[in-house]
Amino acid sequence: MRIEARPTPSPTMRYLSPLLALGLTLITGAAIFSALGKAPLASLHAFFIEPVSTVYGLSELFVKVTPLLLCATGLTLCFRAKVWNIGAEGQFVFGALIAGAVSLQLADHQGFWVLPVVIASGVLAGMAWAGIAALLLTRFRAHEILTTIMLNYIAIQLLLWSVHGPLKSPSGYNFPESELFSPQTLLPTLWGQYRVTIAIFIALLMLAVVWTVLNRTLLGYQTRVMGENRQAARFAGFNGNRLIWVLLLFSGGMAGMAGVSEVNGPVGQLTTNLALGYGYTAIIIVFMGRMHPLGVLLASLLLGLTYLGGENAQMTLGLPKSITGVFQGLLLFFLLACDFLISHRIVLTPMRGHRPSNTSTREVTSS
Amino acid sequence: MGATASRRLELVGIAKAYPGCIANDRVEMTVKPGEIHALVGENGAGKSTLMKIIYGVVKPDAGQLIWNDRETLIEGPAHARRLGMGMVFQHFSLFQTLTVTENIALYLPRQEYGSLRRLRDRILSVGEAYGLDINPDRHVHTLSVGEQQRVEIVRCLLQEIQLLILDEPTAVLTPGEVTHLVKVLKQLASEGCSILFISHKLEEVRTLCDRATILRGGRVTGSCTPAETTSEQISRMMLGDDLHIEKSMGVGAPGDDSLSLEGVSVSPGGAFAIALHSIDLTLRAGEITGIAGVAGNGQDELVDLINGELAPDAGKLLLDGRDMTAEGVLARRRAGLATVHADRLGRGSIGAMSLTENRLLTAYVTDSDAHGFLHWRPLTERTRELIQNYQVKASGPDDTAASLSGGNLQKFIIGREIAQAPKVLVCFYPTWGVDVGSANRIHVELARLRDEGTAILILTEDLDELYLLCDRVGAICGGQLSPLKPGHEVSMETLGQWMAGTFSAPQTQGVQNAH
Amino acid sequence: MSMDIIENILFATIRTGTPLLLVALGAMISERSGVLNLGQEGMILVGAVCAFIGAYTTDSLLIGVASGLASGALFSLIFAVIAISLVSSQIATGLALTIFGTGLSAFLGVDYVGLSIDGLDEQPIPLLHSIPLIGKAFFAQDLLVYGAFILFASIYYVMSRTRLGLIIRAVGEAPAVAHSMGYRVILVRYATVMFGGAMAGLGGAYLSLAYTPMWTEGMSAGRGWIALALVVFASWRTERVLIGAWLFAFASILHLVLQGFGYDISPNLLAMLPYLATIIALVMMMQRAGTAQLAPRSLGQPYYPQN
Amino acid sequence: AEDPLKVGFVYVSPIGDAGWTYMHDRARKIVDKEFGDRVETTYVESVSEGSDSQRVIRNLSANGHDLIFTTSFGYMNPTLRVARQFPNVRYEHATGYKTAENVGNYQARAYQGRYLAGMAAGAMTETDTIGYVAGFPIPEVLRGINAFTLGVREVNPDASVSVSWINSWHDPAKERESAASLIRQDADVLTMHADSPAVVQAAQDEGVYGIGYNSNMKSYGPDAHLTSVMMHWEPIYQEKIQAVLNDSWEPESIWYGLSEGVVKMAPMHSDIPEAVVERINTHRDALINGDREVFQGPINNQDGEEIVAKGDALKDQQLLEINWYVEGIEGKLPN
Ligand SMILES: Nc1ncnc2c1ncn2[C@@H]1O[C@H](COP(=O)(O)OP(=O)(O)OP(=O)(O)O)[C@@H](O)[C@H]1O
Ligand SMILES: Nc1ncnc2c1ncn2[C@@H]1O[C@H](COP(=O)(O)OP(=O)(O)OP(=O)(O)O)[C@@H](O)[C@H]1O
Ligand SMILES: [Mg+2]
Ligand SMILES: [Mg+2]
Repeated sequence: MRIEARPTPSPTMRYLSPLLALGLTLITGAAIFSALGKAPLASLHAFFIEPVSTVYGLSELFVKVTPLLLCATGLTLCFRAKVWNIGAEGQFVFGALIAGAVSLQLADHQGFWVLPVVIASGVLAGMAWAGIAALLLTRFRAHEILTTIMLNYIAIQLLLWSVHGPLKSPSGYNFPESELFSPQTLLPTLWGQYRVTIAIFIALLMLAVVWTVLNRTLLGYQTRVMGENRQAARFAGFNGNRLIWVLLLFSGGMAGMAGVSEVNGPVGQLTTNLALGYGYTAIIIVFMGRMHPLGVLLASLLLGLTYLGGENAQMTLGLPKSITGVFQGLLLFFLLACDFLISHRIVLTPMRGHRPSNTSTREVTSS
Repeated sequence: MGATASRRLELVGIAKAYPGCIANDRVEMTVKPGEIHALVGENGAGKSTLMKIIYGVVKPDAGQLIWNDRETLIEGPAHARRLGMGMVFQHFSLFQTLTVTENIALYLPRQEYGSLRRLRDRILSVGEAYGLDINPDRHVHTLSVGEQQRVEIVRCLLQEIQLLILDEPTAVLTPGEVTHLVKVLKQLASEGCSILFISHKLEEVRTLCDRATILRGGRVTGSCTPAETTSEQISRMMLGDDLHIEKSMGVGAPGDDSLSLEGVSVSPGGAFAIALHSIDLTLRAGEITGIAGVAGNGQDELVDLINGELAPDAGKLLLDGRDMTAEGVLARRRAGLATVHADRLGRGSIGAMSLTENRLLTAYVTDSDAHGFLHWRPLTERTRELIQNYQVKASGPDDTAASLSGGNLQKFIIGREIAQAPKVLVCFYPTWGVDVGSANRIHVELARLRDEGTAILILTEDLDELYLLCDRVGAICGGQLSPLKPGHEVSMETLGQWMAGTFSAPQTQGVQNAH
Repeated sequence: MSMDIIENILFATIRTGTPLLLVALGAMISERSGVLNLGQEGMILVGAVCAFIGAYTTDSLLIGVASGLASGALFSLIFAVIAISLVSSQIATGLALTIFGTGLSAFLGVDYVGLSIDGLDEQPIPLLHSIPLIGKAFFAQDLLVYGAFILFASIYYVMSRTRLGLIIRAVGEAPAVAHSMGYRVILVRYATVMFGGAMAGLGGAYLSLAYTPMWTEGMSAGRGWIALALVVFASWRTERVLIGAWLFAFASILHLVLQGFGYDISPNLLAMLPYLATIIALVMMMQRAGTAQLAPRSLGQPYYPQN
Repeated sequence: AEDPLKVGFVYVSPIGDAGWTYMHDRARKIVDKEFGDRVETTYVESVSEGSDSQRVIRNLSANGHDLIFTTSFGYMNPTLRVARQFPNVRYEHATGYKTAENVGNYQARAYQGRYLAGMAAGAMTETDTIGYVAGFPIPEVLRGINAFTLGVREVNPDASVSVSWINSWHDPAKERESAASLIRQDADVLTMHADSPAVVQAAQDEGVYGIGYNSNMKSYGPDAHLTSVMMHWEPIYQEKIQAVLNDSWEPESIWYGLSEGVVKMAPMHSDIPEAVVERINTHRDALINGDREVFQGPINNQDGEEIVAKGDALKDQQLLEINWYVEGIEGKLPN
């Protein structure tokens, strides 16, 4: 057996490899479950099927998916250009914080404009937070991976400071949380008692926009060139700094929107616990969806499911919550590993021709 | 022991296939002790691959290697070195951020590594013995290309060497340096060391080598004693009989000034960059200007500067009489500038993208609609035309750039730029790594463009190309530009001096960077 | 400010800086060979939990330290296989390692949360520890802190004085060239990644055995990321890693110090300090020199030998 | 037989071996055993207080649970939202302040224990400086700090309490670093309001005294451990489950302390002089009998102004809203 590079990447494997990865994850998952003394099939059922077997479950999947998808949509463009924005988490938090502050300000205002203003403030705040990283990158060449991570921590501290201080509910017995937002500042839910809000449509719409930008516009083309080869982009005269700004602001705005979708959606107030790692999970989603809009949609559904599955497995099987992280990690590893098969193939035939014997030096019978 | 062998090296049925191509096909050849043996062949004939197999960098799929009369399996470069081989690679194998001594230390086997201080002394003494003086303490990135090659040779000579492999060693040297190298090689051969010498310069092969083996498409197509064979005959063996080469490109009819650099200076941008010292250069419509020079003497900077990627510290750049000094790449492209970069896959194209997308890399200036949307169908159509017009060997516009061979990609890129009907075209190494047939086609296209009134600047190391194409020639060295004179007024020798930094005009500034 | 307080602040700085130093040194070595491993956080956590489990179940701190070291190295092997052998994106693989490590450590540690062990004790070095001002900080620490000093010195020596260091640098500089000279690039990179893993594991062990002798989920608290930033800040130079680690450690205990002096600044705002300091340090670093040339030139780029 | 009553518990952190969630789970196990077949309990741990908690509470509700205990402050609003959709399910939320038709809440008067622990600390300090590592400046924590300080000053009017805020319920490294920093400021008795035993461990390592919280933390510092203020939730769980079984459940706010056995003290360290233990016990009995209150006048605030006059005591409502320091606490209250 031998591994060799394919002359051209295999299109078949491009589609097959995620399925293979999913299969391997399920098999490994089953093995882990049986190692823990649980029935593997029933466990997988509890993990992957049960959570979405009711309408409520499905609606909750979308509740979970909304912020993930919003963050991931923005990151898709960034990562295509190899602008490594690891800061969706901070942009999410800052967007949520500002949208929350504005919501509190507008608690007594009625009118159709209130909600758009709230949304815009969250989006702008996300953009501003990403803008810091853009400034540091374009002006000072400080690496975005590191600055955005640091900004994540700073944003969380800002949120904590705000809910312990200026935004703390005056009637809340000093507990670190804000007043509940008034209804006109909340994103409308889609139907009934379910918690899915219109933000899911914004996410889907933006996903379509990203698809169009990537495939049909010069901006998308420039983004892809940037990602493939910065020097070529520079040579061609693309304004790299401007692109970095555009991409970071866009993904910051999307993460800010995700923040709005969460605080002005299911949470309905500012609390200390808004940072649940959506921004980090979105990064996995983008890689899992291999930076393709449709892939990102599928990946966010799958990862959203692992969260619900993790909760359900805890409730029905008594498994620890950390199993979710384990599953996500495995899935990503398998996916990355299987991608090797796109560019390489395993050849099972023995090597062509004969090779000299193993002895390194041997007399040749001269004739 | 080497002296007693009748054959230093013999190859029997060496074969090596890469996915998609056969690089070496049952190659047989013999090298005698003390022989200078040339290996010639067109681009991609498999010369480098064969040398790498001998040196153990690449494992052959089949075949035997006989070293000093014993069949030997080379386990790797370290093993090859222990056997007494040394190799200077086509693309240098030096670590830019390490010092000369450190580089050489890495090359030596562990037991020979010793202390860096002792090694330093040995480097100095070997250098002295062969007239290859280098400063062992300098970082490699501060060395000129010629000096880097000296480092490579010196490190081969530190051991008792029986076979020295040189892959296109002269491609990057000034004529003076070539003369010096030849002297060193002859001295080595006289001491019994065999030399395997790859070169595209057939004249050089004829004066230096005792024996030549010709490769074509991975196969040995003949061998000869170069001194007794004409270059013509060797070419035929390399390229086949059906080759037709246009011998003359005509001359240009200079018109108005299209592009002028006036006293342009640039300070080095990084540790590996060269400063440009007050460059004056004027390109005229309908004329080809050629600048010779050894790689790394400021050509990159000059091209970047004209293309707009590098901002000058002083001086002015005029395009069609308009001051464009402060404008970026895009504005210059809009004003009619086109550039072909030497770094085909690094800058001129994007390996993983389709040819259509690659055409767009510079054609976007004219080919995207006002709202920034792209319409792929017409773009694909235009790419198809380009592929046809320039006889690019590709199955269609959807092929990736990486799947094209070097020569074909170069034709594609040059075609792409020409299709935009530029007022000024800058061509950096237009035929680098391109075989004779394709090179000729590119030359013809450039001459045609010139006749249509484009001002063309060519930067090249290939003096034959320079004299063939250019109306005016000059050289660049250490970031300084020599005078530009009509080709027939500048002898090869003068040009060689210019390339080495000795301009006829009295010198005021020292040339620190190159030498 | 009394001498006593300065002495104590120095002491706490070195203690707090030790896990950062260990992790950053490991990360620096693997980056020197051209591999950017963003999985530090995950490796620290796995190291921490395994060290704790090892020490708790065997009652031996030595075994604890050893299991932290070994588990970090083994865990990093996942990264090595995927990012080096299977030439996957190092960034994606590193992030996956962090996510997986966070989950896995929590999973392994479920039954150990809040259990207690006797942590590593301080072992003052006779005489030296009573040097005024710095004696306590440098010579009255626990064995792992001394271990970190020794590791630092050895790494400094190896990287600047030995052939091994030269090879690592060469591989990070130009893997294809190193390969053509007969160096086993893949092997070197596996080794440096696993060394990085072992160091991160040791950093984790320090957290769960010495710094706070217990296991808690997510106890690395972002130290892996900070260590990565430190490496850039240090421009891949061993001695600067040490200084960076101490500076950062000082910034992160500063809010406790200030609180102690009764400064009335919101603890949340003070808690931002280390992160702000990191950003500022990065910016200053970049202003001073183009890092492009300081960074190992093949950093983050997969290499697959072709023959 | 009748179907068992299904009782759900939602925890904010892993159960672990000590701390807040550990004590809730310990209580769950006790009632589970006590009620035997009549009750079946379920728990979900590490439920973050964001939007996830609402889903978990709802899932428990939809799964046929009849009574659900949500054991962290951040669950208050999610609990209320779910409760609206499931009028037949009863909810009990810990440490909050809102109720609804089917939502009650419960708290513990931990401050009573704090007061007693403060007495022990005041008696044992030699430097007259006591360190207090605290999570967030919310009333629950401030009550504890104030009560503790009152206890300290009861036996040692010269002593003062330094508070170090870590802004986290659970960050052992920070807790430990804070402890170290307090020791640097001369503190020789430490206590904390956070979730891990790191402070007691630090006290043990540094050779000072430490006082635990939530569970008995003696094992984390056998030499250092003066006592612990322990939270035993089982009386509340018993009562509430029984009420549902009896169909007599009411949505009320209950606040139980020493008298109901919800707050308990761990055995005192043998270093504490007999007389002091005596005195602590006397105070404990007085608190249990209602002969005295922790916050009974005269109490001065930090600036020396009298807040509670002699003969008066703070009302529950005032305690719920407390946002000031009593005399004897060093440093300013954040925000
Ligand atoms: N690593 C590789 N993978 C795939 N194909 C390769 C590889 N290296 C070389 N080849 C192919 O093998 C053939 C021979 O290449 P080689 O480099 O030996 O040519 P060459 O004779 O040295 O050419 P040149 O004159 O351009 O240096 C070419 O077609 C080349 O594309
Ligand atoms: N590293 C590589 N990996 C895979 N394929 C390669 C590699 N290098 C070259 N090839 C393939 O080998 C073929 C020949 O490439 P190469 O660039 O050497 O052409 P060539 O024979 O030298 O042609 P030309 O004369 O036009 O330069 C191309 O189809 C190219 O795709
Ligand atoms: Mg070629
Ligand atoms: Mg070659």
